[in-house]
Amino acid sequence: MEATTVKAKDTFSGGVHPADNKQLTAHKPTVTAAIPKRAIIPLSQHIGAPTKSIVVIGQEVKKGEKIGETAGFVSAPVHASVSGKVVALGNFPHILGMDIPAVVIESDGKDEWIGGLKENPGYLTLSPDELKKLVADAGIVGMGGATFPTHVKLSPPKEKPIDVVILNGAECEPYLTSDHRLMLEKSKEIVEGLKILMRILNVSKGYIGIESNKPDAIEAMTKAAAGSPEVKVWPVKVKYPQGAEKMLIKAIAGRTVPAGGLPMDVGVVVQNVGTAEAIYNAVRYGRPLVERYVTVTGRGVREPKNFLARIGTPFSQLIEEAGGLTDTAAKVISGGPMMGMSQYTLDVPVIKGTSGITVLPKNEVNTNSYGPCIRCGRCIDACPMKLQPSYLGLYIEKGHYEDAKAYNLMDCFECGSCTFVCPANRPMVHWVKKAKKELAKKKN
Amino acid sequence: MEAPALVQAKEQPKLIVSIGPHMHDEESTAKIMWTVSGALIPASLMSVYYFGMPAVMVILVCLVTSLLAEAGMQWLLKKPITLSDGSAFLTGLLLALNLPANAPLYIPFVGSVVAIMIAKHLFGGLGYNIFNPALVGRAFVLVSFAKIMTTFVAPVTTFMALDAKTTATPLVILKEEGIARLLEIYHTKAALYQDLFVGNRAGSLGETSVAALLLGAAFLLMKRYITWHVPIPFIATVGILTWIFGGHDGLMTGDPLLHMMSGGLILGAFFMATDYVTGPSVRSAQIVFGICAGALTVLIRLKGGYPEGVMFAILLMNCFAPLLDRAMRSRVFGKAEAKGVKK
Amino acid sequence: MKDILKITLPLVAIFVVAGIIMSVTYRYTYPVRYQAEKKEKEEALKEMAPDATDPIKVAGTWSADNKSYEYYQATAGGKPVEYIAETAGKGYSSFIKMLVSLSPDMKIREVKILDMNETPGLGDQVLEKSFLDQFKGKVLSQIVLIKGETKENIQAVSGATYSSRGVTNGVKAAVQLLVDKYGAGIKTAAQEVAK
Amino acid sequence: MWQHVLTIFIASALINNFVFSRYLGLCIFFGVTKRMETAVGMSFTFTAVMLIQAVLNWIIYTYVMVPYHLGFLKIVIFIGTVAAFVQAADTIMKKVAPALYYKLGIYLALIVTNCVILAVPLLNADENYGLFESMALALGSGLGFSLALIIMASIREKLELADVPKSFQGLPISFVLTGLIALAFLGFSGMITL
Amino acid sequence: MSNNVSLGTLFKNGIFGENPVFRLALSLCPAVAVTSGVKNGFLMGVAVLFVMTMTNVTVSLLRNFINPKVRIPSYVFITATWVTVIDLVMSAYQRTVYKEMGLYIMLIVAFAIILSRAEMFASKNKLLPSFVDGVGMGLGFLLALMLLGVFREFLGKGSFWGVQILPVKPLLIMIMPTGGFFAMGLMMGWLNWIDRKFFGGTGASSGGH
Repeated sequence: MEATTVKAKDTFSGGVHPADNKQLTAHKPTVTAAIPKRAIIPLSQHIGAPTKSIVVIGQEVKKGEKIGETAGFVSAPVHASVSGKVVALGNFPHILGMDIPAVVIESDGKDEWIGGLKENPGYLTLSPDELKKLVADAGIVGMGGATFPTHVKLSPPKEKPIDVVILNGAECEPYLTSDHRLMLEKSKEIVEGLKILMRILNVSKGYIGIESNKPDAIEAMTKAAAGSPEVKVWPVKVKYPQGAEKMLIKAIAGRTVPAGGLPMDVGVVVQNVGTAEAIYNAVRYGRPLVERYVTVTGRGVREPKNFLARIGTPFSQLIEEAGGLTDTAAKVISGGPMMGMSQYTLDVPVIKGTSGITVLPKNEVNTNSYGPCIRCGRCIDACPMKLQPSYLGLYIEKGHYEDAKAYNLMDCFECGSCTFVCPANRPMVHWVKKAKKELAKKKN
Repeated sequence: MEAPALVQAKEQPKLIVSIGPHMHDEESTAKIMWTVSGALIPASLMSVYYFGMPAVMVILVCLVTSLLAEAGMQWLLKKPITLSDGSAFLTGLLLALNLPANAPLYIPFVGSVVAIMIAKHLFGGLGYNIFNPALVGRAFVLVSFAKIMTTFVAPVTTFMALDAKTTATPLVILKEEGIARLLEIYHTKAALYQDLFVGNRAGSLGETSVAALLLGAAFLLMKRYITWHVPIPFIATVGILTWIFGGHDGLMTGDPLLHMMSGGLILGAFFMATDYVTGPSVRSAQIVFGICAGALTVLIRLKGGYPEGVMFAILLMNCFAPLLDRAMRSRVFGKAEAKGVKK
Repeated sequence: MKDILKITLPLVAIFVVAGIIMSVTYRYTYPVRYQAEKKEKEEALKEMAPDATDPIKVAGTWSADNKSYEYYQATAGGKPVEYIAETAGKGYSSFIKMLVSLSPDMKIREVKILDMNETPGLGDQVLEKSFLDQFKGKVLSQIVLIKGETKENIQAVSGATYSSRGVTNGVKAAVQLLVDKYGAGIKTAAQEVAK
Repeated sequence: MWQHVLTIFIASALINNFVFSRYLGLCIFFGVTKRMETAVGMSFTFTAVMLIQAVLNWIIYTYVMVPYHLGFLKIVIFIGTVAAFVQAADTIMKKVAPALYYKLGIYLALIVTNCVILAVPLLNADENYGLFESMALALGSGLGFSLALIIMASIREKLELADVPKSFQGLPISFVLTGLIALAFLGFSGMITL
Repeated sequence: MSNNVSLGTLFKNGIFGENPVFRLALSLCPAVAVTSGVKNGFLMGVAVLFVMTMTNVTVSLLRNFINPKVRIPSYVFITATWVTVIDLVMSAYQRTVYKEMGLYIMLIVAFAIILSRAEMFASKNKLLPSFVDGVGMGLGFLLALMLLGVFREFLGKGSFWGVQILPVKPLLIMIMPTGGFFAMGLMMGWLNWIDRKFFGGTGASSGGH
């Protein structure tokens, strides 16, 4: 994609500029992936309490039928993404790297929606509470990858009034283009979704933040939002991790989320553009979240593509549809290369938060061992949270977790910028994760 | 419950699993070290041009001893031997550039051994040393062999110069006999500046050619291997303070240009004060580091017993680097506001 | 009350005994130290003026750099054979204390460094005979430090200019003093040389 | 006169730094620099006590010991003064400023048998310094000592993470480190001749 | 420490196992300060040996006589007395050496090692063990100082006890303060290494008083 002529506005300090490689798929219109023969639908696709299965083996289900019931407020129901028969209940590989409970549905090929879906063209006249219930019932979670149940974000405590909603279309993660394509292809729906969000939160200011390296998306969204003066499309600087909530809020609203705080502390709610589209579908057509845009990319697949794929589609199927792995494919990542998670098996399914599958060939995989920290300070410059990752690394390496905590370990959101720039190849993110785990263990 | 193999890819490829990020910048420690070493090549060549064979010998002994000491120490400590990372090579080269050409060869030997074994490996090796190893090596031999280390030879133009004439460095002449004597030797200020710039003067190998050093420094700045935060405040402070206090006829009569181009300032400011390991890593602390090092240099040059203060200034600031880093830690994103909220 | 007594009495006893031990030691070591100090000085002076047969007497005190020093007259059979002055010069990191002896014709006979704390290896080269011997036979006007070759004057030790200057200045001050005091007849001669 | 006082002050803080060139107070220096807070607390306490001791002992030395020729008892008398002072300070602080006592009290106990404190009056007596010179020496030494403690503490925090060879961990490497700092401090030498 | 430890063990402990300088890391100041030459180290060691022994003996003799409430001041006073004695003697008979290290001789009074032996050992033991302990500790100190002195004087001046052995001064830095710290650090590290390697020890105390 051509470098942009769109003028980007404010940004944060720090950050890195990895090669984005988005040209692999950015111009490719989305294709609908085949309905998976067997959809593996994990019962936990979000942050919070896992759902409880409400189906039994052999049960016939329709597309959109609820198969996992919420087990708490911070939770989101799970729905069947295909129509067919439940053939297995058990632990299956999950992108987090472990086996967790999932429902396997064998498709009957009919792809029938469940009956009783209520279409509602006058959705904007519904009350905020009704809208929120629709969102909650549709099992919508943050689709940028955080997978935080959306209705929870939409229920801020009274003492924290919200006055700004931001849609996150920054897509700063290299390689991924699913949000980009979504913005081009479903711009109207996204704007409508934003309006619904604004209505739920009773907010009059809505922004759509897009990195300025996607001028076509900016144009499409601006066009879609033309009739809605309350919605503004906001180009932001191209820099990783511009799409992180706190960084985006800084760039667009000019507000700084306090350390350890949440966006709502400064009156902001951020949602992914994909989430907005899902919300629109849920509210307008009553359809639960059963499919999403997934980019399958990287030089490890033969034909990188953008897919509209059902939740539960195994990675192996999407990769096959993208021409299959190349001979040198060495690493399959769920998500982008910065924050995504590498997979040991292709049996893992697409879940609600899967924005892409990146396959790296051997020569792009860094297998060097790490060396001692030479204190070059690159990580300090790169850290968007203004932490000192070098010190975090040194402390954690030696097992001084408490000292790491004193160096603001808990403010790290593991964007990987430090590890990306480290000349000594030190695995800071790995250590931060480890330290957080150890500290949590100590607490219990 | 066992997971039945319901879905199976045609063949499961062997996949590499690791924790992200899965992309990496092209930089590496070795690349940085070798590039910095490379940036010192012009200065090394100039020193060979001016001091001939003895300079070659000093450089060679430093490099060989440093590498051997590194390998030996790592072998002794049962650590992997990492000569290829270039850090020992760089230390050796920097040390060589800090020695006079006429130094008997045991001096580069002792200096390198001290630099690598004591200043570097006793403290845990690369990344952990508190003081710049090359400067420790130099300070050690300076104190141990004070006389030899403060005797310099004039540049020669024949390669195999064996009995070069000893002479004082411009800074020593300036300190002990005043600017008038310097002008007597060089006739005009312009000629003096020119000789300083090109490197036609007595001094340590790397002290001589400002032009060659600046060339290397510009390359490193361009590659962003070093930043302006340390060297520019360092040199500027020296310039300003020597202008104010450096003159014999009262305040504001000093010659900043002369001071900025003399001694090891350019070498020290761009290549040694910028050492990642022994300097502060927070940007604001780096500026303070540079200013303080500059002030200490001037203090030692004008008031101290030694004619040249760059080495001591950097070593002294090395002591303070952890303190500076600690005191000037950047404020975490959103930290100040967090305090406000609590109130 | 009884307790306090119990604590105090032994303490007082210890104090008294300790006081006695220290006093006795002092009583017996003080003269030794005094004698040693005196002897040291005498020997040093004696070395400076080997021709003197009479005991060397303090002729007066003078001061330089706010510190006071003594000067002496050495005689043999009542006739002055040597004038000696204590002096000091500000060196690199310390005051260099010296003895300077002049023959009756106001030429330097000997310079001896008593005490100094200059940088080892650098400043302490002024202790070397080759440097100090330069002073021998020089008159006041010749005591000028030169960097570089010289026979007429004093050549600084290369690399130890500060310390060399300290010694030279100290010697010069002492010679000046002795010339002022005793060199009435010679002074003019010296001045002529200077011309 | 004042210039001399200033000279003594600077010389005792930097050039003749107690730790780096007079080798005094090493036990404390190595003992309390493992943590920054203790180093800072120690610095305050020591500087204050050194200053007070210098004045107190100067008075005793000048008005009692010199007139009565008791110079040879200076060791006993000085250490007695220090001990008495520390005892008194301990008692008074506990009553008057318990918060301060809680913070600095632990360091007070270390003072009685500490060469840094005792060295100040001994040096003053040796040099026959006047009151202001004595105070300059005490203050300069105190601040120089504090500087040494704080630098050392900050470096040791960094060193704690280093892969120091096993045999050198702890005291040996601290000694080498101190040697290197002393080497750097040589840069100050020659600035002032006392 | 109980009385059933044999005197020989006690003696050996002072010199090796609990060497005040290298093992207990006590009283380090003079170890660096006066060891630029063997002779200085030796004389300092002798002074400490004397004070150590005499203090131990005195405290042991008076242990039933001193009220525990005032024991620390008393011990300090006793130490100060013996330091004064050795100070006066040294200043009279060793003029040149005294000029260099007089201050450190006076500061023996503030040595933690002496007070701690008085408090921990002599005040609880009979005369003979206290004496042996004092001599052992003092000798340990003396040996440590001499070891450092030999090392530093040889490297720094190329001589031994003032007698020039080498024609040159190999590493002048070793007789300077910097070198003192280096020597001490390297020596300690080396002894630790020997201890770990051959005796399975854990190295010296990590510092303190």
